[in-house]
Parts: sequence; structure tokens; C-alpha cells
Amino acid sequence: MTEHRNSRETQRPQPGEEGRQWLDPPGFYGWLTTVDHKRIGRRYIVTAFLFFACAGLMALTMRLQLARPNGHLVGPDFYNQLFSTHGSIMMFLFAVPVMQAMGVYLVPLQVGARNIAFSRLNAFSYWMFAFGGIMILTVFALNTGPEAGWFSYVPLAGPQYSAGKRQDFWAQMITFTEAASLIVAIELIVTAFKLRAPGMTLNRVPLFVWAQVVTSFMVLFAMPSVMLASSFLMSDRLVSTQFFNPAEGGDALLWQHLFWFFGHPEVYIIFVPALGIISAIIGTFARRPPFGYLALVLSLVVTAFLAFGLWVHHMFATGLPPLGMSFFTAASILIAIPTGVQIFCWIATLATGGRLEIRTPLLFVIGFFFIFIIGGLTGVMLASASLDSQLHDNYFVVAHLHYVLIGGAVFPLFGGVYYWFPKMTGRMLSELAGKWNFWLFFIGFNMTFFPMHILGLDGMTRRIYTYDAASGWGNLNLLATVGAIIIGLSVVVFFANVLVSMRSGARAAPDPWGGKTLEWATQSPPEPCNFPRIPVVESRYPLAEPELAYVTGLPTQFRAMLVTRLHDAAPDHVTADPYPTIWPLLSALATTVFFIGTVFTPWGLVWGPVPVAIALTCWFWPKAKEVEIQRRVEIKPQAARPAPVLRAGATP
Amino acid sequence: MRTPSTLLLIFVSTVVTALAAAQTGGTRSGEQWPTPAGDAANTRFSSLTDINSSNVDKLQVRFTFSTGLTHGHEAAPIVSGNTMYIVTPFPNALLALPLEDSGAPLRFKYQSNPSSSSQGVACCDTINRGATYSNGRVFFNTLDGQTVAVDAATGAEIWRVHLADIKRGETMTMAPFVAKGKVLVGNSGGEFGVRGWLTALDEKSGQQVWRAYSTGSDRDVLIGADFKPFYAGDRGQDLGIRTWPPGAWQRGGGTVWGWISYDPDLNLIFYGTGNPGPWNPDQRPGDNKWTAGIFARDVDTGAAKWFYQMSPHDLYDYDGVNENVLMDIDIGGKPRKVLAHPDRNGYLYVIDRATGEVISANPFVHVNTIDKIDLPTGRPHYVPEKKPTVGHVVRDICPHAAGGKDWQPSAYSPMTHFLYIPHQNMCQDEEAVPANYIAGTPYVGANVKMHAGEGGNRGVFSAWDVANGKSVWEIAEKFPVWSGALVTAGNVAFYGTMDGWFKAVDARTGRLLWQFKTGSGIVGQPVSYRGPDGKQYVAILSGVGGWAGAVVSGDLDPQDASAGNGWGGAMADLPQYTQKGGAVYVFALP
Amino acid sequence: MSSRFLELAVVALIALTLLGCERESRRFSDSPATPRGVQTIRQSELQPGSSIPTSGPPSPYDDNAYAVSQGKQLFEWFNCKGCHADGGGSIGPALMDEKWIYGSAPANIYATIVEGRPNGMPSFRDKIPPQQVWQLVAYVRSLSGQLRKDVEPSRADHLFTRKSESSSPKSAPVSSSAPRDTQ
Amino acid sequence: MMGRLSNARFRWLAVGCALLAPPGCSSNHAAMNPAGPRARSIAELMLGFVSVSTVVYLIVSAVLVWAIARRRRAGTSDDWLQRGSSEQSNVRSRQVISWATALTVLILLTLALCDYFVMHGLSSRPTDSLRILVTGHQYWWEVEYDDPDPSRRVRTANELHIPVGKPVELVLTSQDVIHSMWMPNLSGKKDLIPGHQNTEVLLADRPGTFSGQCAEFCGLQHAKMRLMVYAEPPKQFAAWKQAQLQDARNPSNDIQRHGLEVFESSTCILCHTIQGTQAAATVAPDLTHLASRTTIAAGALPNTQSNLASWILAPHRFKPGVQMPATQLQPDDLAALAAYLASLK
Repeated sequence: MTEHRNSRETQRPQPGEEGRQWLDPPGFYGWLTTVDHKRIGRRYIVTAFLFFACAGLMALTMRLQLARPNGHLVGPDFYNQLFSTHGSIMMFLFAVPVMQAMGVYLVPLQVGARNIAFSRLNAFSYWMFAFGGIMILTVFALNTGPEAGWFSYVPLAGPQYSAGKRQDFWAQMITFTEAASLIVAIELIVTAFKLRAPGMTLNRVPLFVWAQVVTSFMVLFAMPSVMLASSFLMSDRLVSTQFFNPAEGGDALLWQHLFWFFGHPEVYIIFVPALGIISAIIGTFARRPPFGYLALVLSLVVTAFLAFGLWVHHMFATGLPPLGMSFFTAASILIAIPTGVQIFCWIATLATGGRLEIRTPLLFVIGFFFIFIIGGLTGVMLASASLDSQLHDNYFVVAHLHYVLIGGAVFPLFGGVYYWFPKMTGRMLSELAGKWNFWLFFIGFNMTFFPMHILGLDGMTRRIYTYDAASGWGNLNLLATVGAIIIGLSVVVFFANVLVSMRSGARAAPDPWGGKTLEWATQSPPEPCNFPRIPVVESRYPLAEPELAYVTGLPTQFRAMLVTRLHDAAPDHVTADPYPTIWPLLSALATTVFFIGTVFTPWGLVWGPVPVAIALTCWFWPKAKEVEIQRRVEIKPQAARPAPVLRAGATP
Repeated sequence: MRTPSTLLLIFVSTVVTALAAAQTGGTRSGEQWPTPAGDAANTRFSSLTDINSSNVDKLQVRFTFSTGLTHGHEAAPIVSGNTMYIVTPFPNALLALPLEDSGAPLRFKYQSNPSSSSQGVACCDTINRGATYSNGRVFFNTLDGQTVAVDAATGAEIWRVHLADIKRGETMTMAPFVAKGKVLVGNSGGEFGVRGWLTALDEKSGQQVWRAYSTGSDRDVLIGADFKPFYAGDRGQDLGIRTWPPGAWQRGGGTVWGWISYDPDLNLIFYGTGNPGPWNPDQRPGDNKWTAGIFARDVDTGAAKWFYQMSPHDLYDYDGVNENVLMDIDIGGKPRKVLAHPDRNGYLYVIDRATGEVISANPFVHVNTIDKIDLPTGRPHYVPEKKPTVGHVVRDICPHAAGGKDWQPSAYSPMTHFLYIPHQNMCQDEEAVPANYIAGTPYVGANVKMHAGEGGNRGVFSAWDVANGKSVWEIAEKFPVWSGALVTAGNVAFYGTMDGWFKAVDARTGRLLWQFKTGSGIVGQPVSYRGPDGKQYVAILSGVGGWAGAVVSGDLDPQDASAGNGWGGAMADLPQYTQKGGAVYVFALP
Repeated sequence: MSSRFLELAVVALIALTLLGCERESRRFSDSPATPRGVQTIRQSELQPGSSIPTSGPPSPYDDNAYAVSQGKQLFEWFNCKGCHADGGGSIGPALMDEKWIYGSAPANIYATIVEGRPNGMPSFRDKIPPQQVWQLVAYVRSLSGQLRKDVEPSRADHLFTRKSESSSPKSAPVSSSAPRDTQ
Repeated sequence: MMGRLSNARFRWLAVGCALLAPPGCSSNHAAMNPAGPRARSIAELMLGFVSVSTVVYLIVSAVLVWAIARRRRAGTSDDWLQRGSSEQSNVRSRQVISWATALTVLILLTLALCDYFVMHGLSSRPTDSLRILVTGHQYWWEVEYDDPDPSRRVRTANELHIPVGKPVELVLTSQDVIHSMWMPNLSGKKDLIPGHQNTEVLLADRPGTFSGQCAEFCGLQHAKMRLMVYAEPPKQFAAWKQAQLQDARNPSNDIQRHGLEVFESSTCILCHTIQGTQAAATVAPDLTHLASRTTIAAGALPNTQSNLASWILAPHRFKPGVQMPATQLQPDDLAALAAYLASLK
């Protein structure tokens, strides 16, 4: 076995003189203290997929319970915890984090940066996300899992009708995950705006980066709404505030407005990065730049804006005035247009591209088309207020949301994993296993969720732990359960493929698929500093140029990073990336103790922040070594600024 | 050893007094105070003039007598045959204090021994509003629903009738009213869904002569051919059933626990019916006849002559049981036989007592629940925003559930023509909740939190010009004025405060003339009589309690603002001003 | 990390697990201690001759938040609130203060509910099944803060009349000698 | 299955239904099996949407398959950039896409307009309609028929009788958590929210039994909170209403008398009402005419005497988490109680 390990070691390129600053301390301590966006990005994705597996098992249990009428596998109480935790983990702990984690790993590489902006904050974000997930899974195991669904309507989730601490832990889980998500959003925006390689003007930014930036802006505006709502819920439950007490002037609908103002942008936060992945994969496999770059970017932006204007279609049954509902029907239907434009552009790209090799990444993208379009069309039906009055809160909605989320986000994600796995690990995933994984997933998915359209129209409502034989829903539910088992098999194949290929997959070249964006200019897996010499970008697809120019003159005494101006990406100044530090982990631990403390006593709110403040102070306390290096290379402002030391465009 | 002469003397004096009492038939020449209200017209006016506004400041305590009990002492110490009779709160003992002996040592103490469980169905403290003397007998009610007749001289029980069933939440707290040989008594329990009634018992034997229910069929309500209500809304067949949801009239309240007055010329008795049950109005759509209104009935047969409903489909527990003070006054130049009725809904009604026509209705306290009484139809106009709704708290409902004035009786002086009204100035936040009826348990259906009204003073003692329908002067009091009022021909008005002050004010100007700090808060009814030595005495029962004083008498925890059905929060400071414990105080000039 | 610290952490975790599980368990088909078990409790502190410590059956729902919240709903449905308000008392005595007239032990409260008391407390024998009586017992004890803070209910969706049971301080029960006036 | 298909529109509906997949319409609890104008207008709109969507889906899939197939056979040259920059193919692609986008916008706008008109139709308030107050509780429906004469208000639970052809306005609210009333055959769903009062209109144009279901997750027994709707000819409806107004029948034999005794002396009297007896509690369903209902426990069990007995003894066996407690009745008392309740027609 030893032979294997060091072969993996050798495989990591010996850093040149520039790279030596970027090495992490060896061993487990290095693993805990790293601020390398690649190591944090990988463990973010792995942790998200572990949560995906847990939530998947819960889904399987639910399907087994519903396979036959009057099932006795689980009682109502455990079933309520199952569907609530399944929904919450999939939405808050898998879908959003994994998409952002792909951004954490790939955006710095695609824009030609050596690390993500605020790299220590990135580590803190991962630990917050991980501890949030561990907390909700632990309490689920302790029979204290959430029991009021992933959107926990009050007054059911309120102090009177949800005894115990179940809903408090759910509300606190939101605080964990949304804090992590907000942090990553800020990092991605700053990385994409200020750390781009020189010459990468706005119209040369890769589509995947555009998708991540647009998603990050949506996160900035959506997450605060749900954090506010969950904090209101916790203070109602813990210290008797009256936000949702209909008697004392609160309102049950206040929760729904606050939650869905976040809720609908949330599903676009999950979907828009997938659009970026699809553009990247199609751009490479169609052997041509994606058709209509501007159209694709503008569609992303329009989708983001429209996403904030249609949350009321989740509340059509609450008795709102019909004219108001018609506005939201129109807005909900309009949002199908930008996505339609993107689909047309991709088809045009495929139709006019080079020879198509149906490899697994493209296979998943094609699978996306066939499934997502059904989801989009059923979405248009649900968008219309009158149809929604028959389709809301029944299995038609369950089918729609799985078609757009699994079809729209998980399929492209799987494609993206197959596409960038070589870059992340230096190993190719097996194509055979990939094909099995895809076809099992595609068939299993449609067997599970298409019958649910019919069940919904047949009157089977959502979240029922059982149904009687006379309802006539038995057969379709059995079919759905069989489909769910097939999905389970395909995920097992996927995990097996990943685990096996990491060790003994075919060795991957720096650019195994012929991609043209900057990440393919690095090693597989990339050196710790990504780009020993930062490239200069002259076109939208740098690797399509005959050869790359590089920037020279970056200091090597510290972790130097080149900061460029927002609009024209001209070099602006040099900044220092922090060295590995343990404080993000300790701050995250302190914050976890603070958050869990406030679940049990309001005094947690008073004493909890003290250790957090101490940890943050130590985190930001400037290290003598780093200050000394900074001072040495600092460029002092004189009366007339001398010509900048750095010369862009010079070849080595 | 009694010499024959003294025996003879005693014999003659009892005959004379009996004759005197019999002749007055309840009305007296200001010598004795045989009934809580003093007279059949409920004026609570004493014609004695020894004590007047100039010398009242020299009043002194002549004797006191402790009852040894700690609940609300709301009774009136009645005086007849030179003996003072006091009914104590639960366990409702009847104390007889001979006034001729110095210090008035107890002549007898009649133990009525009511069931102790009745304390569990007494909504607003285990009080009793006093006994009534008539023809050598003293009549009073016990908390567990019995009416007792006791020989005034010896204290021997003559008859005892069990009328109310505590297992259905029914109790009896009112002072009986005797008219034309009939003892009229009614039940309490509006907060327990008890169906109200007024019963006439024969004075001699205790046999029931007639009983008039407040809800149900016309036969039960003794509505017959000669029932001529002034307003069209009260005419109809079996309104006592048709203005209720199916079966709701059987637990609809309308209990009779207040004051009865009697006009011998018209041979009519006037009394009010209690609030409809439950407090939550959505559970009993319809006018809920015959609750929260005034009945005029023929005293012999009980047949209803007219009825006026102050609060149809009552929204706020505004019982209609307050006193109807009969008076003959000039209104618009013409002399009218009227009754003045300061109602729980904050309006003072002047009603023609022969026909039931509402002559005038003006608010005597800040009211925001009813903005006007439409005189042509007699119906109040409820302010929609203040209607209690299930699932929403309606704030600042003024007056609160205990009304502008609760049971505490006002007094009328024919000399100043003012009505002296002891009342409260309180508002409340209320949330209606659906009430679940379980016989014998409270059937309220509202969460209530009370607080002081405008100006912050929770009580007022005001003088009201009945003819012109406006307030003359008002005295703001820190606590609700929960005691009755007394006015004398000497132009002095007496009332007590819940922190223990027994006050005398000038009947004309309201200036405070004299006050005395008693041992506990005063919720009793002041009386005045001529003692055996010919001097004028004034007596008052002190001993805090009642619905407003339950915080002290029931040791409630004011941290719960809804304790005592809403009073907890509003009376949290009362325990610092008074403790519990009852005693009678008798005053006279030196 | 010393192994001892590790053991301590594991023990703490298991304790936390048990507490967590117990607070959250929903026991629908429960049949707690039958009334017979309740007769073993005494109401008076005095015992002639020797004083044998007696403890009737413990309240089965003292650690179960679901049962206490069911108890709070039954406290309103069965009109206990009509006499005891939200714990401040009205016709009946206050239940949120430290004074207990007929015993503060769970079995005492069970007996008070089932047998009734002479000064007005009705007897609910055969009218409320044992499981619900024990739920009421647990809620009545939470009114004066006898239960754990994470088990006691928070505010209700009604008029806000007092600090919620979970945020009001725990008072040490005192046997109060103030029965109602007798003679 | 579809009842009488009188007019052409109805026949078109049946064809559409068949297209959608047979099980979708067969069960009577289906949104695509309307029994009233409101559900029918939605069902027709649904068919419109489904057919348009199916056509769009087929076109886009076809184009995609054509695009993929065409490029798989193309030459092997691996040159990347030139392929994309040929002006001629770009111009054609741009035209095709703009036409496709325009067509998409057009389709979507027409669908939105269709929905607006249907929505407009649904939100019209009928003038003289029978008003029924429906209050949602955790896991049952409280029903009260409004009436200008308060003494003619009928109270029942879990079952709605409505006259055929006459609009019925349901006034919906809740006293605990949010529920949602949904009778797919008659109308869309409408939430019952504490602190709010919603209204929904029902109009059945043919007699029949239509089942309804709580559609907003409301706790442990959300699954078994059903509501049965009986659309009857006006005459039959008036007779039913008159019968419901009467007090409960007196027990006719000793067993039933013993049953009433058991009812009034055990836990039932603290929660239930039987008009004409001492029981008048309202936190649980009104049982005055229990035997006139076809199901018990909000549709969880058919209403038979044996089901009644086993339900009373241990409700949690059928609906774990229900508010009704298990009782400790002796077998003979239980049998008498069940017999008495079964006699309450």
C-alpha cells in the first residue's frame, strides 16, 4: 500500500520557488489549518455529498413506507421527522452548499487567481456549514429532528403546537447554513471582481464564473430574509415575543412571506450555478464557444432579478386578493423565458459545434434537457393561480420540484463532477461506471417522479404518512418506490466510481477534455498556488490562443496575489494571502457553542458571543512575521507615483 | 329574675315595633333600615337629619363587631326592632346584634351551614349581599342556593328552601326582596352557563308561588297576554328560544343576582337579568332574549308587563342587574314616574316605569364600546372595532367587563335630586375564545386583562342630575369604589373605598367632610338608622373582597394579569393598602 | 486529550442523549401508573410515632415536553383555566406561587384532581383518563417552574397574560395552611 | 366513470382525460373529474396547459435529438475555434433562436391570459348563497350552517351536505394551526388560517359524494383529516337540514339507555355534544346525529357499530397522535355506548 501513497505524493508537482510559500503544514494539523480554496472546496463538496446520501436514505425510507397502503414501517411522528429532515438537508445542506463549493474550487482557477479572496473566512464558512449539518443529523438521531416540514409554517412550528426543542434546532440550523452561504457568496463576488488575471475584461469572464457571481448576489439578498424569519421563530419560542401570535397582532402569513421571499430565490440559487456548469460542459464537448455569450449572461441576470418577484405563487391558497395573485402568475410565467433562451442557445451550440463525443459529462447534460424541460413546463402550470389551486400541496408539486431540482441541478452537478473530477484529483472517473450511473439515475428518476404527477391530480396530498387502499394510489406509489430504489443504486454506483477512481483511476492530463478556460492551464490536481506565473488573458477562451503570456515581477517572499481593477482587469496592486491558521476552526467551534446555547437558554445570547469575540480577536491579531514582510515590499506613495514596477504582457 | 313589669315592658315594646314594622310594610319613617336598599324604591335615602353637613366631621365609632371571616363583606347591616342583622360571606352566618345593650353583644348567631363545595362555583368571591327583615322574620340566601327564613327575635329557623343546584354551577348571593307577602329571590352563575330565574316564595310557608325564567319559552318566562314591551324588537313568540342557537338558551345565563324594586301603586316589581353565557358573542348569535335587560312584572302572578333590553346580544358581560331607583321627577316640564338605572354598559337609563319607554340614556363613564343609544328603537349601536373576536385581542375596551358600575348600589336624594353613583373607571384588553361547556365548571370563553381607564384613577364617586342627564360633580378614587352609597336628609353622602376609608361628602358639592380608616377595604353597603337612644347612627361593613378585591381575599398571584378573571393585573397594588378581615363599624355623633 | 476527559465527554453525551430522547418522545398509547398507586401518598407532613418517608408514583411526564404541552391544552379545554386562570388563581387558588394547600408531590396533585377538594375543587374521577390526568399534573407543576426549563411550555397563541412557564423562576414548594374559612 | 357527458365541451374533456393517462381520471377524488363549474373550468385550463406543454416538449426534444445526431456524424477534425466563428451559421442560429424565443413569449403570454380569465371567473362572488362556517381543528372539521334565524343553525362535523345547483359560500378559519380545505371535484383548495377568515365557493351541478382532504400539513394526523361532501337535490337537502335541527333521539331500549348513562358519566361529556342530553361540550365533534354520517374520526373509519366500539376503546390504534384519549370502559359499558351512539340517526 505504501507504494500507492507516495505515488500519489509524487503526483503532486514539486512547487517551484514561487510555490514554496503556498505549502500547508504537513499532516492533520495542516488539514485543519489550510486556507487553500482547493482543499476546502474539495472537503465542502465531499461533506455536501455525505449529507446528500443521508437525506437520500431518508427519502428511501419514506418511499418504503408509502409503497403500499396503510404501511406500518414508520409511525406518523418519525415520518414527519423524515420528510422534514429530508427536505431541510437537501435544500440547506446539500443543494446550495455543493453549488457554492464548486464555485469555491473553480472560480479562482477560472479567473486565474492563486487563491479565493478572504481565504481564512472561507475555512470558517466550511466549518460552520459542517457543524450545522452535524448538529441537525445528531438531533435527528436523538428523536429531535424537525417535524413541521422544510418550510415549517407557523403556528404549527410555533411555541404552542411544537413542544420541545425540535423546531428550535431547525431554526438554528438555518442560521448556521445561511451564514456559511453568505460568506461564500461574498468571497466569490470579490474573487470574480478583483482577483481576475490581467486582460480578463468583463466580456472574457467564463460563463461558469458569471453564473456563480449572479448566484452570489441572489444569496446576498435572499438569505437575510430567512435568517430573520428563523430568528423571529426562535425568539417567539424561547422568550415569548409575539411575531407570529395571531392573537396579539402577529400574523401567520408574515412567516410565509418572509420565508418564501427567500424560498423561491433559493431554488434559483441552486439552479443558476447548474446553468454555469452546463455552459462549461457544452462549450467544451461541442468543440466551439457556446453560442450567444451575451444572451446567456443576460439571461442569468434577468433570471436572478425575476426570481425575487414571484414568491407569492407558493401562497396562492392563502386567500390573497385574486388581482394580486394574477400579477404573480404573470411574473412566475415570465421567468420561463430567460431559461428558454439559454436552452435555445445551448441547442444551437450543439447543432453547430464540432464532432460530439457522448462522454458522461455531456450525457448528464443531455439528461438535464429531457428532465428539466418537463419540470419547467409543469412549473408554468403551477405558476398559474387557478391551476395552482388544484395542484398546490399535492404530489404534482412534489413531482415538479424534484424535476426542476434533480433535473435542473443534480444532473448538471453530476455532469460537473465527472467533468472536473480529473482536475480536482488527477484521476479520470470510469466512463463505464458513468454510463451505468447516468442510465440508472435517468430511468429510476422518471419511474419515481413522473407517476407523482398523476397521483397529484388524483388528489394525493403532500406529507401524508399513509393512505388507505380505497384511494387507488397504491400501484403508482409502488412504482415510485421501485424507481427510488433504482435511484439509490445509481448513487451507490456513483460513490463507488468516485472512491475507486480516486485511488486507481486513469491518470488525468492537465486538460483531458480539451477545455479552453484557464483552469485547464493548471496541473491535475493544481499546485498549491494554482498559477506559479499568473497568465495574461487576451481572449474569452485563453487556451484557444497559440500561447499564453505571463505576468512577471510578483514578490516571492510572501503569498503574493495580483489585484486587478473591476472594469478592465488592469493590474492594480499586490496583496498578501494569509498563511494557514487554526483560528477559523476555533471561531466556528465557539460560534457553534454560542448557537446551540441559545437554543436552550436566552442567557446563551449574552454569554455565547464572549468566546466568539476572543477567537475572532486572535484570528485577526496581525502576526509579526507577516507584518515585517509586508512592510519590506510595501510601495510608499511619493509625490509623483513612479511607473509601476510590474510590466504586463512581457514573456519570460 | 325578670320582674313582671319588665316582662310587660318587653311585651309592649315588641308589639309596638312589630306594629310599626308591619304598618310600614317595608317603607318606614326613617327610624329603622329593614332592607339593604332601605326602601322598596331602592333610594338608599335616610330621612334622619341629626347628622348634617356641618356636624358630620364629629362622627365617632360607637362600636364594632368582627365577623371573623376573610372574604368580601358586601352585605348591608339591616336594622329592625333595635337589632342589627348581618349576613356574613360564606359560610353565611346570620349575626343579630341588640343595639340597646352597650357594645351590642351577640344575641344569636344562626349557622346556615351551606355546602363548602359551593365556594368552587362562586364566580366573584363567596360574598352575600345581605338579609331582609319583614314581619318579624329575617330572610337571606346561602351560597349553596338555599333561602332561609329565621325568626328575628330568637334566631330560630322557620323555613328553608333549596332552590339552586351547585352541581350546575348555580349559587345565590343576592339579598332577598319582600313585597306583598312574597320573598323574591334569584340565582347567580352567569359565568357557569346557568339559566337565570326569579322565584317568589310565600313569606309564611316558603312555598314557591311562581318562578320566571330569563330564557326559554314564553310559558317559562311567564310572558302572557298582558306583556306589552314598548319596543317592537321585544315582541314575538318564544323569543327566549328563537333568539338563541339551538339549545343554547338552556345554558344562556340571564341570572338574577342584583336589586329588585317595587312600586305598590303599579303593583309592579322591577329587576334586571344577568349577562348571556358565554362571554364569547360568536357562540350565541341572535339577540339572546331576555338577558341583560329589565323586567317589570306583576308581583302577585309574576306575569311580565314590559321588558327593555339594554344590551341585546351583549358583547362584554354587561349584566342588567343593577338597581332600578324609582322616582317621580319632572322631565320636560311634565311629572313622570320613572326608574333610574345606571347600567353596566356605562349608560344611565331613565325609563318610564309604567310603559318601559327609554326617556334618556347618557354615559356616566367613558364609553367606547357603544357610541349611541337609538331612542326610537331602544337599541344600542355597538362600535364594530371594539367587538371581541375569536383569535384577536381587542384593546382598550371601555368600560370593562365589570362595566361602568357593577353591583354596588347608588343612592338618590329627593332633596338634591341627584343620584350618587359609586363606580369604577376601567378598561380591558379581551380575546374571545370558544368556551367548552362542562356543567359545573366555568363557561366564560374570553381571556381578559383589565387596566385603569382615562385619568388613571380606577374608581369614581359621582353625583348625577337625573332630570337633565348630566354629571354634577365627580370624586376620583385610587381604587374602584366597590361599596354602596347612602345619602341622608342632612345632605351628607356616605361611601367606602377599597383601601378602607369610610367617607362622608357634602351631597350638594361633593366636598369631603369626614373620613375614617377602617380595618380593611370597604365593599359593603352603608346604612343609617335611629338607635334605641333616639340618636342617628350610620353603620358600614368593612372587609375587602368581591370580584374587584379577589386579589386580596383570594390570595391571587398578580404576576398573572388575567387572575381573578382579569382583575389580577389591574389590582396588583391592592395588597399593600389592605389586608382581609371583616367587621361592622357603627358611627354616631358624640 | 487525557482519556479521563474523553470518558467524561462520552458520559455527558449519553446523558444529553437520554434527556433529549425523553423530552421529545411522543407516547400515544401510554397507560401510566393506575390510581391505586396514588393512594400510597400522604397529604399531611405529620405521622404519629415514626415518620416513614413516602413517595407516591413519580409524575411519568415530568421530562416529556409533548405531554406537558398536551396538559396545557387540557388545562384550557377542561375549564381549569376558568378557576385557576393562567396560574394566578381566580375562584380557585393560585397554582404558580409557592403555596400548596393539598401537597405539591405529583401524586398529591393527581389525588387532588381525581378526588377533588372540600372547598370547591371538583372531582374528575372517571371523567379524565389517567394518562390525561398525569399530563395535567405535569403541566400544573410547570406553572410554578418545577420542571426543567427545556421541558416547560413557552407562550400560547393567545392573549399574553404572564411570563411563559419556561421563563418564570422555579419556586420552592411551601405547604400553606390557609384553607378557606370554615367556622 | 364520467357521469353523463351532455355537451361537446364535456366530450373534449373526456378525450383530453384519456390522453393524460387513464388512472388520472378514474378515481372520483380526482381534479380531472369535475362535478362543478369551478373545478371544470380549472380542469379544462389544465388540459389546455398540458396539451401545449406536451407539444412544446416534443418539439424541443426533437430538435435536441436532431442536433445531437447531426453532430455525432460530423468530421473528426478537432479544430475548436473556427467552427464557432463562421458568420453564416451564426446568423442562421441567431434567427432561429429569436424566432423560438418570440414563439415562447407568445405561448406563455396566451397561457397567462387564459389563466387570468379563469381566475377572474373563479373570484366572482355569487349573491344569494348558502353560507356555511367551517373551522379547522387538529385533525377534524367543525361545520356550522349559518342562518338568519339563530335557532335554525345546524352544527355538524366532518361532513358537508350541499344542495345541487345552489352556490355555497364556505367561511373558513382555524383555531389552532393552518389547514387547507380541498375537494378536487368541486373547487381548488383554500387555506384555513388562524386570525384570518377566507371564503371559498362550491357549486355542484350533479348530485354525488365527493371526498375532500386537508391539504396543508397540520401535524401528526394530517393524513387522516378528511371531509365528505354530499351534493343532494334541494328537497333532500332541506329534509336533511330539518332532521339535523332536532334534538338527539331518546334511547329506545335498556341497552341504549345504559349507553347514554355511560356517555354522560364518563370522559365523553367533557368534549362532545349531544343536543337534548347534558353533554354540550364543543372541543370535539358534535355527535347529536352521528349515525347519519357515513364515516367517523374525520374519514378514518367507516361508521359501523363495531368500528365505533374499537375506536372509542383505543383511538391511537387508528390515528396515533389524535387528541381523543383511550378510555377504560368495561366491555358491556362499551357495547351499550356503541349501541346508543349507533342509534343517533
